[in-house]
Amino acid sequence: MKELKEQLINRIKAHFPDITVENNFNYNRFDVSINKESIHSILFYLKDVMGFKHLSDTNCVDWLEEGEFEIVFIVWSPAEKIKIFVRTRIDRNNPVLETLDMIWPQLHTYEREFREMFGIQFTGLEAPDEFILEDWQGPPPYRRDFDTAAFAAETFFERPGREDAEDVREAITKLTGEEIPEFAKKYSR
Amino acid sequence: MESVLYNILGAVATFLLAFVVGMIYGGLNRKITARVQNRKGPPFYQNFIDAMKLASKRSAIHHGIMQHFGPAFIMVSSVMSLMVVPVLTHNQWFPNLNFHGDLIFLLYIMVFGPLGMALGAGQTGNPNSAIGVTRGLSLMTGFEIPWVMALVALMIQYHTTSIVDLMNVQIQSGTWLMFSSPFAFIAAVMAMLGMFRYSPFDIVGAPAELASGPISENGGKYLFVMMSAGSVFAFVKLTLYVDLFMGGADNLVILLVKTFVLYLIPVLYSLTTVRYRTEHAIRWFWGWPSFFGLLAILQAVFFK
Amino acid sequence: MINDKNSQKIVDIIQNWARQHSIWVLAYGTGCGAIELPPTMTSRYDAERLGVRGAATPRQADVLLITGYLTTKTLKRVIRVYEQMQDPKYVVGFGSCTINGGMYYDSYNTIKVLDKYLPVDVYINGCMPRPEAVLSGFAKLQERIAEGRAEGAKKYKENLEWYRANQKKIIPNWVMPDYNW
Amino acid sequence: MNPVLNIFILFLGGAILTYFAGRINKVLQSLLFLASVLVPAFLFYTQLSIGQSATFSVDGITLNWSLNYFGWLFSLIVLGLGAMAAIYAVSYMKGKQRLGTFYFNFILSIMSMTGILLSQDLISFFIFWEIMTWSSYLMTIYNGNKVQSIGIKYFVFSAIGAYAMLMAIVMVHSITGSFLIKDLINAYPTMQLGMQIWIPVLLLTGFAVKAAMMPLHVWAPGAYSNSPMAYTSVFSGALSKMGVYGMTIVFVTLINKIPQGIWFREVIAWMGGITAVIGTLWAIKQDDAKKLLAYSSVAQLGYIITGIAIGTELALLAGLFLAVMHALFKGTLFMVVGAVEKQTGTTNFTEVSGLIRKMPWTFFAALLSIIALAGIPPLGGFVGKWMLYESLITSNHYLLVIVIFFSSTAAFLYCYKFLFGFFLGQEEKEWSHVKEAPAAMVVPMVILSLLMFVLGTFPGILLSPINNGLQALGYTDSYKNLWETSVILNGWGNHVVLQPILYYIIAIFLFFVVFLTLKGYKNTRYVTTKDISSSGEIPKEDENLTFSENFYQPFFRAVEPVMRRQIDKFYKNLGEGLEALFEFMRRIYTGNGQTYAIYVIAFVVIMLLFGNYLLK
Repeated sequence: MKELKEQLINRIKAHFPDITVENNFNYNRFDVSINKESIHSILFYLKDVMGFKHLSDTNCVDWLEEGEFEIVFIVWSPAEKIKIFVRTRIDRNNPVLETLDMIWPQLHTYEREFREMFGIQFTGLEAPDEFILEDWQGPPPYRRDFDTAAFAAETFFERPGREDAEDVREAITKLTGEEIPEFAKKYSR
Repeated sequence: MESVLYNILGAVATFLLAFVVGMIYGGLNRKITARVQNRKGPPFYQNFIDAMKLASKRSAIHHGIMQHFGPAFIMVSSVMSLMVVPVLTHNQWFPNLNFHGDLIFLLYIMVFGPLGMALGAGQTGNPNSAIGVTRGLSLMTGFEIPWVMALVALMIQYHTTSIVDLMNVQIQSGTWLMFSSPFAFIAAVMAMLGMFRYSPFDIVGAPAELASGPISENGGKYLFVMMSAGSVFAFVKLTLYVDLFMGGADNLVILLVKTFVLYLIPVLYSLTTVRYRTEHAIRWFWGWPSFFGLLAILQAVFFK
Repeated sequence: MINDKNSQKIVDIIQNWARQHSIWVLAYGTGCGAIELPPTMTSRYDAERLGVRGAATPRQADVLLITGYLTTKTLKRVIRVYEQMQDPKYVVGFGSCTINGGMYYDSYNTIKVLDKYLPVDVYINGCMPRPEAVLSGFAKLQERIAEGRAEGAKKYKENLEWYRANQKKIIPNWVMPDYNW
Repeated sequence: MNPVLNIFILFLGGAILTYFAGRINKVLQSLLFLASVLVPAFLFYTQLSIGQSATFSVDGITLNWSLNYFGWLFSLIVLGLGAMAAIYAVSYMKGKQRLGTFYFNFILSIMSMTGILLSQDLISFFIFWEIMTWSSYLMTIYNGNKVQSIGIKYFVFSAIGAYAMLMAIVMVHSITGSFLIKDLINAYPTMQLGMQIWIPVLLLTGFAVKAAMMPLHVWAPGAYSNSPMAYTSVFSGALSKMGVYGMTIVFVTLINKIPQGIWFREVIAWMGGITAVIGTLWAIKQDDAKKLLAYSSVAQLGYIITGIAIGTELALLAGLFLAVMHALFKGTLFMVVGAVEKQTGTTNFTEVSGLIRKMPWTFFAALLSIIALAGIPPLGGFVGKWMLYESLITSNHYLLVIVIFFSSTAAFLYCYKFLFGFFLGQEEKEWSHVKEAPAAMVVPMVILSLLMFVLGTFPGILLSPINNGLQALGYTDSYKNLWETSVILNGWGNHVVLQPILYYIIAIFLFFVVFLTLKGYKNTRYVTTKDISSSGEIPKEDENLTFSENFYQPFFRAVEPVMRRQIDKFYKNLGEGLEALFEFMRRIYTGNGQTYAIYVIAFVVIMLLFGNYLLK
């Protein structure tokens, strides 16, 4: 399998010399990182020429510290039984990418989700603004600088708990006369 | 004047009897289903509680005049067919309209209700209601064929279209028609499975995909009237079968025994089967039941 | 017809008895709790012996059973369904999520306290509550109905403005028809 | 002057005056139109008495017009429905083009139908028959669209019918030497067997075309749906009844007199039954209201033909009662479609829905006529259906009664589709501007539908004229004395008493409506059709949730094998075969491509050759 992966990497490198390859996996996978200008051409190349016909998944990672979003496309070749993670990074402050839904139509859905959840703008994506979140007015919620707990505390009512946060089960046993079962005792604080 | 009062009292008494018996049979159906499924099940009077609760709802909505009239149409159909079907053999108790209508009148007044309900369901604007109605009407074209074949066989064998006359035939000869015209009885009972709309022919209500179909927009008092009409109608159907095929009943106890035995057929059959698609149900009725209907007609023609 | 106070009381007792023993449940399977209902209804626990039965549409239902967490998106539908039900009607909150948010206490789109948005008659706690707990919840609801204390709908009608304000706070684009019964 | 002639002069003069009055004033034209339909109709019932006649002799041929009870019975359909449709037409045609043509042909149709009913000789019968065909043909192509497919179909079938009838008339004259119907009836039982068969066959072909019987029904749906609706109510309601009129005379006075007539009766009865089934199945499939009603007319005429063909007293009564009822409810239903078309501009079920609150009176008329059409008590349709079933069972037609019953059960499907498609379902924003039709259109509909209600409870009002009419044809009834105003009776002595049934229905209905209305009245609210329990979703204002596409899909999955378009295919193949033949003939002749004209001429030639062979 190693030879097959090397072969494939060489074939890709022949066309896209500026990629970074990570190939330290023991199983049928290797990773390819590329700049955002070439992402269309490499995906087209993988799909149409090299037979990576199947898009398994697409993810977005928020690298807050580095100020970048990373989008990962996982493609799979049914003939070679190899999957490739194709990564690209875009600027976090100006997250704009051209739409890719002409390569795999299912990317349309993923792009809408990224737009709503991370605020990445896809130029040329023809879809209504609202996708999953109805009437959403806050910042894109999957960004790591979005504090969900604070947002939730501010937006929704909270039911106040007891101040002391004691284990009340013993008090209850005293009241009702019930025994605490053996197995439950280990959960006592 | 006295006879009018007597008529009204008789009609009300018949209605109450049909209502109570129909409701209890509905409850027993639930109880039997539960026992077969190894459950305790609700009490046999559960349907009365449900009806009382529905009647005591404080608010109600309607989407227009036809939804308001729909339950009344169903009630007209149920009560009219109740008035035409003789409850007991000698008729001295509840004569009602027994001598004013015959079997073909009964066939037509019995479809009056479903059509009225369909109009009410149509006005709600709920697509589920309309789908349920189309299924129901399609199903009707299925089970009416064996049913009418069975009735025609009886009519031509005994040269009458009157229910009372058919009952008298059985009293005079001493043989129930289910024994002297067995094929007609089989066809009619198979059609009855469709008439009761229990599984596998519960394609009209279909709670899983149609959200109870035609009645999906009716609650409270509307549902109460529909439920009562359904109970009365169940009683009418059972009594009609008893009158036609099982020699009628001399008193209430015999009537209850006979109708209950008959009622067990659709109830127990429903427990063993799952739902058909509409087209399969229609084809089912055009298959063996209609074949038995045909045999019944042949028997009536050649072995008078 | 019946104006006399005592006879009204008798009528109320009978009606409440009927309501108590005939509970048609509209199970709004918003969250994971819906999976606890099949065992509740079937042979093992048999809720039908208490008169509890499924209803297909809100028009016919008495109890709105909210099984689990409510996102802001589903809250809108739940309110709609509740308003389509017919008086008298009851709400049962099912699981910790409806009480205080449960494991979703810090989620950005899940409400935490259901009774600020809809009048809850009975809460069933647990994550998940087992069928025994569900049955005991129904028994509690029946108790309250029999005593005439399960008047959530009345409360909702009287404090409609307060409920509306809370609901509109998290549903800014309010397009629903008015509550009119 | 002879009042019989007066009526025709008034009709004809009125038609011509109306045609030219349009150049002066539209209102005057409409008034003249109304006058020239209503005044002769009024004179018909006030001035004419039974037996009144006018006789002329033209070139040695005696023409005789006279009124008998049977013609008087059908005049109720022609003039009653004609008058209602005329009132309706004035309002319906407001703002349309070529009013003169419409009014002229309308009056001419009414006149020719009256003429047919009065004619006692075959020549004037045939002339009036042709005037009726031509005026209705011109109405069929009045809209100017689909002339090729619909107009020519109607024309060809009418021509087949007319030439068949002409053949029969020639044969009659060559045997009896007279054109009077009376002489034909007297001479018929003594004719040779060949003549005894061919004369009824040819006459029945002519009548069956107008009555749209099964193999000859192909023209009907197109022609009914393409005419202006105000005329279609007469076309389907009254004009097709002329076929029934002729058939009744042929059956009662000719076929029933010979022992071989039983074969005719069986064949025609079964053809009627098959017509009913096929028409019903096609009607269920239509998405256009006009087409639906047109196929339903074909089906209903199937019942009527079956009843008349069976030929027992009860069956004849059933057939004729159903004929009158069909005129009433189908006339009303076509008027309803016209009203909807005028107010919304479309007649397609998939486009219109939820008009009940906008057009309540139209809905009321539609509801009553649909109940009558479905044959549900207490409306008039039930009485006809009941008598038809009883007559079939008592005359040993066991399988036919199943066929008829299947057809009328399946009829519920299209009945519901009609009401649901237009009036029920979601109220759409697109149709929020629609208003009730003008009073001049609503009043005729409501009057006709109330008539159905009266006839459903007191059928005796209509049954005694039918009885008189049958006696006028020489039919002697056996149990006339047992008839009462609201009791219907079959041959075995079983009966339905309608009056108490009506009281019961009204009482129960009112009781439960009052119960539903009073109980907690304050808390019963009206909500819009957008407020439905659709899984908590809220349909938007412009969102249409009405279910109207592919309405009876499960039913058609079940009956698929029956539903192939066999008959149209047969005619198409026949036409193609003939066209190939004419292509060949065109090489011999000069190449004039009027294919259909040659088709007709070829038909005449064939018929003449065939007839000559028979005469020898």
